Amino acid sequence: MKLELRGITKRFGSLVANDHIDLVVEPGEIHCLLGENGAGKSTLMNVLYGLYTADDGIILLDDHPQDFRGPGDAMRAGIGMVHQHFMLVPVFTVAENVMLGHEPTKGGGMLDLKTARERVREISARFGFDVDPDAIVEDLPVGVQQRVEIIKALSRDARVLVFDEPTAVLTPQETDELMAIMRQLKESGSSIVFITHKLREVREVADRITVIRLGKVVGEASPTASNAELASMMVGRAVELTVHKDAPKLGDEDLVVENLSVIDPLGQIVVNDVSFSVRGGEVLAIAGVQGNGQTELTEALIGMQPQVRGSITLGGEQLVGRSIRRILDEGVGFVPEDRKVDGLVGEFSIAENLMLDRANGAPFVKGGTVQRRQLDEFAREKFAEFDVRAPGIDTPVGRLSGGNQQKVVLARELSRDLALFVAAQPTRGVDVGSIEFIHKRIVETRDSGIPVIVVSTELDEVSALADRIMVMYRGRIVGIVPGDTPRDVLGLMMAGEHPDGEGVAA
Amino acid sequence: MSATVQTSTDAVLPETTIIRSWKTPIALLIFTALFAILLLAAPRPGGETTFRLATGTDLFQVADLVAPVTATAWTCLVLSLVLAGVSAYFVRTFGRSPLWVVIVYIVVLVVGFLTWAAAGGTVPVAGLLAGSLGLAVPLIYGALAGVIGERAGVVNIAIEGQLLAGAFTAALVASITGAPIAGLIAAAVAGMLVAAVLAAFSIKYLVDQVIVGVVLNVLVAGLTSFLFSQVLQPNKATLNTPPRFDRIPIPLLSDIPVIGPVFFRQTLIVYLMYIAVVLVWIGMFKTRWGLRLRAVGEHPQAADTVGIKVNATRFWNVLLAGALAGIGGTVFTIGNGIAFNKEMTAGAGFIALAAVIFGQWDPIKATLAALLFGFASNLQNTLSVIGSPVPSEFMLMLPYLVTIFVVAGVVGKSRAPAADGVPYIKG
Amino acid sequence: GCASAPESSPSGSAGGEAVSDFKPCMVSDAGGFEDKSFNQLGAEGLEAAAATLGVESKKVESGSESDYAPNIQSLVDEGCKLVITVGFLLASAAGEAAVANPDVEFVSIDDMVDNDFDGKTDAENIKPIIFDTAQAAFLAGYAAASYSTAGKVGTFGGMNIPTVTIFMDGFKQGVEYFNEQKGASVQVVGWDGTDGVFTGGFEANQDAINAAQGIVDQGVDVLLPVGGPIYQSAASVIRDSGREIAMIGVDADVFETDPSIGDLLLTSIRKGIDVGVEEAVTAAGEGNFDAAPFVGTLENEGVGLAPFHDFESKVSADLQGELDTIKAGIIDGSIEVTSYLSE
Amino acid sequence: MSSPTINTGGDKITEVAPPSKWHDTFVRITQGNWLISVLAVVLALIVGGIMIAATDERVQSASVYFFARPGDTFAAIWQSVSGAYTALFRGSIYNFNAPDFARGIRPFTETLTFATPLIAAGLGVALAFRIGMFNIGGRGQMLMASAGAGWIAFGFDLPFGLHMLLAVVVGMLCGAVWGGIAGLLKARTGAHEVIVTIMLNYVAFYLISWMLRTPGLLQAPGSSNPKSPAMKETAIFPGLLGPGYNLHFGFILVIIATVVVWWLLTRSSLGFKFRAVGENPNAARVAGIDVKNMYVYGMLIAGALAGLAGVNQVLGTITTGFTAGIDAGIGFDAITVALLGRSTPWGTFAAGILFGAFKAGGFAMQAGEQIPIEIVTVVQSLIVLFIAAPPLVRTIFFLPSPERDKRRREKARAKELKAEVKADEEVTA
Ligand SMILES: Nc1ncnc2c1ncn2[C@@H]1O[C@H](COP(=O)(O)OP(=O)(O)OP(=O)(O)O)[C@@H](O)[C@H]1O
Ligand SMILES: Nc1ncnc2c1ncn2[C@@H]1O[C@H](COP(=O)(O)OP(=O)(O)OP(=O)(O)O)[C@@H](O)[C@H]1O
Ligand SMILES: [Mg+2]
Ligand SMILES: [Mg+2]
Repeated sequence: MKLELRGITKRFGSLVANDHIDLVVEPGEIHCLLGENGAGKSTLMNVLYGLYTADDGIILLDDHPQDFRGPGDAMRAGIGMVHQHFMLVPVFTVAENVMLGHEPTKGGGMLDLKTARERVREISARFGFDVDPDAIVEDLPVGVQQRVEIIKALSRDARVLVFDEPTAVLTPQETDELMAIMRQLKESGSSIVFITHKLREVREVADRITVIRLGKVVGEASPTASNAELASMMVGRAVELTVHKDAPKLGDEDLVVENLSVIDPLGQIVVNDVSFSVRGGEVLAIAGVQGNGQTELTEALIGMQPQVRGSITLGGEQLVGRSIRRILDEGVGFVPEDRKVDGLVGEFSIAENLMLDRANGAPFVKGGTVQRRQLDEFAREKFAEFDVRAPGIDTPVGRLSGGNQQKVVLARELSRDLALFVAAQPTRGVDVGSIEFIHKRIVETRDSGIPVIVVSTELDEVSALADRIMVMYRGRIVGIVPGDTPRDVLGLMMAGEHPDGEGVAA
Repeated sequence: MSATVQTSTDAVLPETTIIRSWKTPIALLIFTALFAILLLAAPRPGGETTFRLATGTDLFQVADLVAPVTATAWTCLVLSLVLAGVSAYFVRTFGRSPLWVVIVYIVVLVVGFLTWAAAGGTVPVAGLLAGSLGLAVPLIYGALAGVIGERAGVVNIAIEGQLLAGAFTAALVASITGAPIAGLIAAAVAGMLVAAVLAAFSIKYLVDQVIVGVVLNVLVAGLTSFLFSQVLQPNKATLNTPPRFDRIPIPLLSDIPVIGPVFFRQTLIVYLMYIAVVLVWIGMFKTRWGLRLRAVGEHPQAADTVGIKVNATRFWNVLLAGALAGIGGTVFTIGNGIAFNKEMTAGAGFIALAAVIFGQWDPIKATLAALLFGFASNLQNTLSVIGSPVPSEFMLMLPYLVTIFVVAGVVGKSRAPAADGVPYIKG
Repeated sequence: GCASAPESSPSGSAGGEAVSDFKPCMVSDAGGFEDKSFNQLGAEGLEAAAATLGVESKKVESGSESDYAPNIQSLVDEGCKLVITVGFLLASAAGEAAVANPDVEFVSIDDMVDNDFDGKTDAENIKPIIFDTAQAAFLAGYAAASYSTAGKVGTFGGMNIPTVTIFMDGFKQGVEYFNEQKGASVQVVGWDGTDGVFTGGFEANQDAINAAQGIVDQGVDVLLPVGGPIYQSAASVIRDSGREIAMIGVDADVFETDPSIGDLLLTSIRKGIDVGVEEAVTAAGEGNFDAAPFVGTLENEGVGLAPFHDFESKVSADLQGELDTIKAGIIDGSIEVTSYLSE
Repeated sequence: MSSPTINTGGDKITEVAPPSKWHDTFVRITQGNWLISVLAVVLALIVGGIMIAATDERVQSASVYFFARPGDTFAAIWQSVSGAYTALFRGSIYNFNAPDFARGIRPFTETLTFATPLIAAGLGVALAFRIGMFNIGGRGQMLMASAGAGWIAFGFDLPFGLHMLLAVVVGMLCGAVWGGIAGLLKARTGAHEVIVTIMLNYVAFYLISWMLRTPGLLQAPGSSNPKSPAMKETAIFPGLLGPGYNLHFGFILVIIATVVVWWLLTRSSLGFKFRAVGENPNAARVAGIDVKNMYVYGMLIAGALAGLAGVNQVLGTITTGFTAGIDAGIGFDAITVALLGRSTPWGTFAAGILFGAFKAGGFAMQAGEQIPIEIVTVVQSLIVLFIAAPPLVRTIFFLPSPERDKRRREKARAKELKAEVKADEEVTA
């Protein structure tokens, strides 16, 4: 099916998120949309999908203008979308999620679960997925959830498929699988719009590339364009894509983790008997497929996990059993995986968020009173230093884009006296420009002699930052390998295979 | 090209271990200890307690159960100790104590306590149960309304107002028409009207649902009281002398000993309630209606992206909930043939709200929670009739204290629908 | 409305023009004037007196106890010459207002307004009207015991407060007197002299139904519900039980005020609030206000037992005679009835 | 403009109130929204007027012959409604029938007197809102505080000042404990504070009822009524304006309380943590804030504030002894007050005065015009509803509204689009 967007304009108040955007996607084409955070990609796709009503412009499918009142219309017209943030009901089963909105029923509105399961199995079989229709979605790993989204779109015979940043949460293998699926779909004549920040992927699958900046189409690029070319087109300036870092100046074994296990509220052992250590001045990157215990491991380090066995010592001090407050006071800096949920108070201003974990005493609190003057001064300083793009330090953090929110978190954590720095997915969903900045700051931290732990599902990031790489699988350490270990070896380790010769040494 | 990549869903499921929560056995042990102290501090030697199982009108007269006080009480104490042990055993081996242990424990302890408290007297078991059900009926309707609303993502604090509007309208319409059934229908409509205001303000105007709910309660209380003193009272005979629903014994079922008269010699309102509970449960978990209802309450955006009209779905379900709560209000007036009076629901809506949370947003569990509250209230009453050694005010506190203990000790945290109380704004 | 207009447009304010500037007013307690109990009776007394005097009267309801003083104050501001406060809860507010407004006359119902506990009413311009209801309840207790074939009679109240329990006290003593006289052993369920069955409020609600049910389940065949409209709940339970259970009304002759349950009423314990108020208001209106406390007793007909009405044929033939004897005994003091008033 | 959102579910409680800034409130009141607020009040008064007129006997009897002489009906309506609202004004702001200014302004002092406990309890609810908790337990907290303060005030002989101070402190402590129970249970066991506070209201009521009828506890000696003795002079709040006025020292305490709560929420580190927990408990926890302790501290303070309302009742408003009805429904009114005040301290203060005015005026309306006091409740709740929904008010008064403009634009666009679709179809056909 041919898709054409003509002069789409969408405003949010005074902000023009989409400014007369034209886009043509031919049948059987994978069309990539590139652009910085906030460029307007998701907005455009939401207009296409009927979630937003455009202020101007028109959508044509096979040259017929469409009038979408809601996603229902779009779906009926053959548009399917895999959203940036999954649109799955976490407490429903796979089959329930897939059937939602067009449920097969027996008499009296009773759900026909059998038919729904069949449908899931049938589509799964077609693409070689192994998805249990009766599994509860929230129990599934992200990669599988993504498949459920795809099954959902396909179960309605979508002929135009939109993938909005689907790979942000996938492992390299899963990404490869997804791209294989996209090719398969393309061969069956579907048109595909693919949004991603990862240039490698773009060059791998795209037939055509459209770059959007500040709500406008800034041009088309060919899949053969270099990373640097694409990046500069997106950002509007040249971007440094590799991180410069010198050989580590190793210090003492500051952080020692021994026989650490973490048990989740359901009684599952999510981190299983893990031992490792990190020296001052080195970056230990923890790689692994999402959901293999990395998150819980970092949370255990900061004291967020209630059920922890084993020992964590930082400079000789035992951290297990201490409150988060005490651990923070020991000098642990922490960038949580989900900044909106765990890192920031959306309604608080940038300044207030910068003092969030220092609300007890100096420098911001004296005699139980918040020292506004000190705080504002500090905030203005960090605002400039971390190049936060916002109207001012009084802007509520919830109004910032992801990249800028992440900068606020980093600014807060890196401005304390640190003995350990832990960053989980520091650049997830962040655009290239900001990634560059964040990586630089992490390396600076390491160079100042602080042990750094970076958790990332992004192999590019892992390779760029790590002095050593620790790969986790099903809660255990598969191995700890040097930072320059090749991608394919890491990929195998992430699937749980011990690389020959490289044991659990180092 | 090979696109067949196998991803096993269970491949990444981690090993499990047991985390034990000792809260339940500890709570049970504490109650057992309290009971033991009671028995030791105020023994009632020699007496007998009669449990009257039959009511006067039963077809099959079941003989009374006569229990020697000391022996029975101590047996129950030992049993409750054993049950606390069983609970501890379950926690040790499986990590948690099953619900049935708690239920059996409660029954044992209540029997023991009743035997002790009523020494020398008679405990009318059927009356005790019937009274519990009677007190629970409006709570159950209210709780169902709360469950439906919150499952759809709308917090319904206005249950109290809906009950009150139902009670008022039922009395008024039934008095005018002389037909209780007309009152029932009118009450449903009145409940829906209140719900419509809730829905309109919270869904259309995005006013905070809690604000609207709280304010609606005040508004309905004010309106009904105003109309009561200005309109109903001066014309008492024509406007506020509601007829009552007759009790309809269900053939056969009503002849079952003990349970029959309690559950199946009831008014239409109660039978409708049985149906409502079952229908809401089936509807919520087995039908398209329920799937969509839960979807808009859990993840409205996801529902929107598959073409479900989130706000319309919420609107109509809030209305449905209002109708149920309105019907619940009829219990206060035409259910018993009592004239309407100012603020006569006396906080039942809030108790129903508590039952919703206590019942973890599940229609059946919320019903059980409401029944538990009804039982505790009526136990209080039965004990004060029998003449218990405790001052009446402390007896009157009993249901509320029991609720606090249960919520704090047994239930604890529970998870609300994810989008409960969050308005859905489309871009 | 397409009726024709009246000849002359209604003049001035509603109702007839007041002939004098005497304005009697009344403040209720939180029960409100439609409680089918003492507030209502008080209001009826007020209206009767106002009609007799041909003056305008005013009534205001209180929602809670912080309303009492402001309500009294606003009535004084409205130019009321006599303010009647209904219920012991208003006593202290009435006492204070009486001291502050010596030119306004006050009537306090159900309380002596002795806030300083010196045994005397606090102000010269306040007239307490109280009722030794236990005397009438004594008769009711005797009648109930005599009527009962089950050997068990029951009572329950709205709240454990003296104006409620005075009924229960008298009732219990009456039953005990019957037992003494006849060598019977009729039991009282629901009141042991200090504590008993209470619904926790004065609403006719499920709590009241359950309280009544609990007592009915004990096998009583006479039931005395004390407090406002809770008798409706009791009536509902009695009808449901399908048994022959008689009920006793309180405050007014309920047979008259609520005929719908007339067939259940053995009798009623009358508390002549209406009469007391009417007399006090009329006297004051005629310029004869006196502050001497009025204590309603059997002797002055301030309290009494209503007729048996429908139950005339069901009670024993001698009963009325025995009751008359007892009444005389109570009046001459040979039979002692104790209550909080006699302590 | 956002308002607190409470989720009754589990412990997942979110609050989306703006950072409380006096400045913000001030701007909100003086600009943008003042018109909506005024119109909301007007609208609520109109609805109230309709109810008054509809149930007025004069109006009813005149409307019987409406078509014969409609003037009568209108006159009657005017008479009943204007009479009612004049009485409301006379009772709450200024009594122009009074002989002199001193007496004429008395109603306004009454308004402030009634506002006093409403503000205190309203602050208790508002503070809890800001921590993401819904404190329905004002009634219980007030009752316990009244009992505590009353017991000190009638049971001890202490010098003036000290006696009062001790009574206030003990009363607030009792309220704090009662609120703290709910906070503690929430923190330690996860029990939902909505359930617990509702239940504790009843427990407090029966507990106080029992103490009031038990000699040696709270019952007045020598009396058998369930009522406490009068408070001793040394403990009673002194009047602020001398004899003839009821306004007492409690009002000063409440102003202080408002300032303290304002300072607490906007300037203090504790308040910062409270708000962080209220807005995003997860992030607060990760930032090392002890969320559970915040729940406990928050409910302790909220309970103390509600307690201050209870103390006001026994030491200021009803000093002649109290019963179990001493809370006078203020604990529930406080919720509406806090909501109307958008959970900010000064907003609550202003809302409390508005409600105090309605309360004071309600008496005059009832005494003068025989209009049931419930009409005030109706008008009050309508005000809150209307203020919360500016689009509705705009629609009713035909004011320009962004929402309507947007709808219009959308409609126009839809039309355009249809035309285009049609044209296109003609082309392809
Ligand atoms: N709901 C909204 N309300 C107001 N403004 C919005 C809204 N959604 C998006 N915007 C604005 O539209 C712009 C485009 O946002 P959009 O989400 O489309 O960006 P994007 O290109 O998808 O970015 P990302 O790479 O981060 O996903 C944003 O900069 C933002 O300012
Ligand atoms: N209510 C709002 N008002 C104004 N701008 C908004 C609003 N909500 C979102 N935005 C804007 O939308 C943009 C994208 O927001 P979104 O919620 O998509 O963040 P995100 O997808 O997590 O960010 P990122 O894609 O950068 O990781 C941001 O630039 C933000 O400024
Ligand atoms: Mg985005
Ligand atoms: Mg996007």
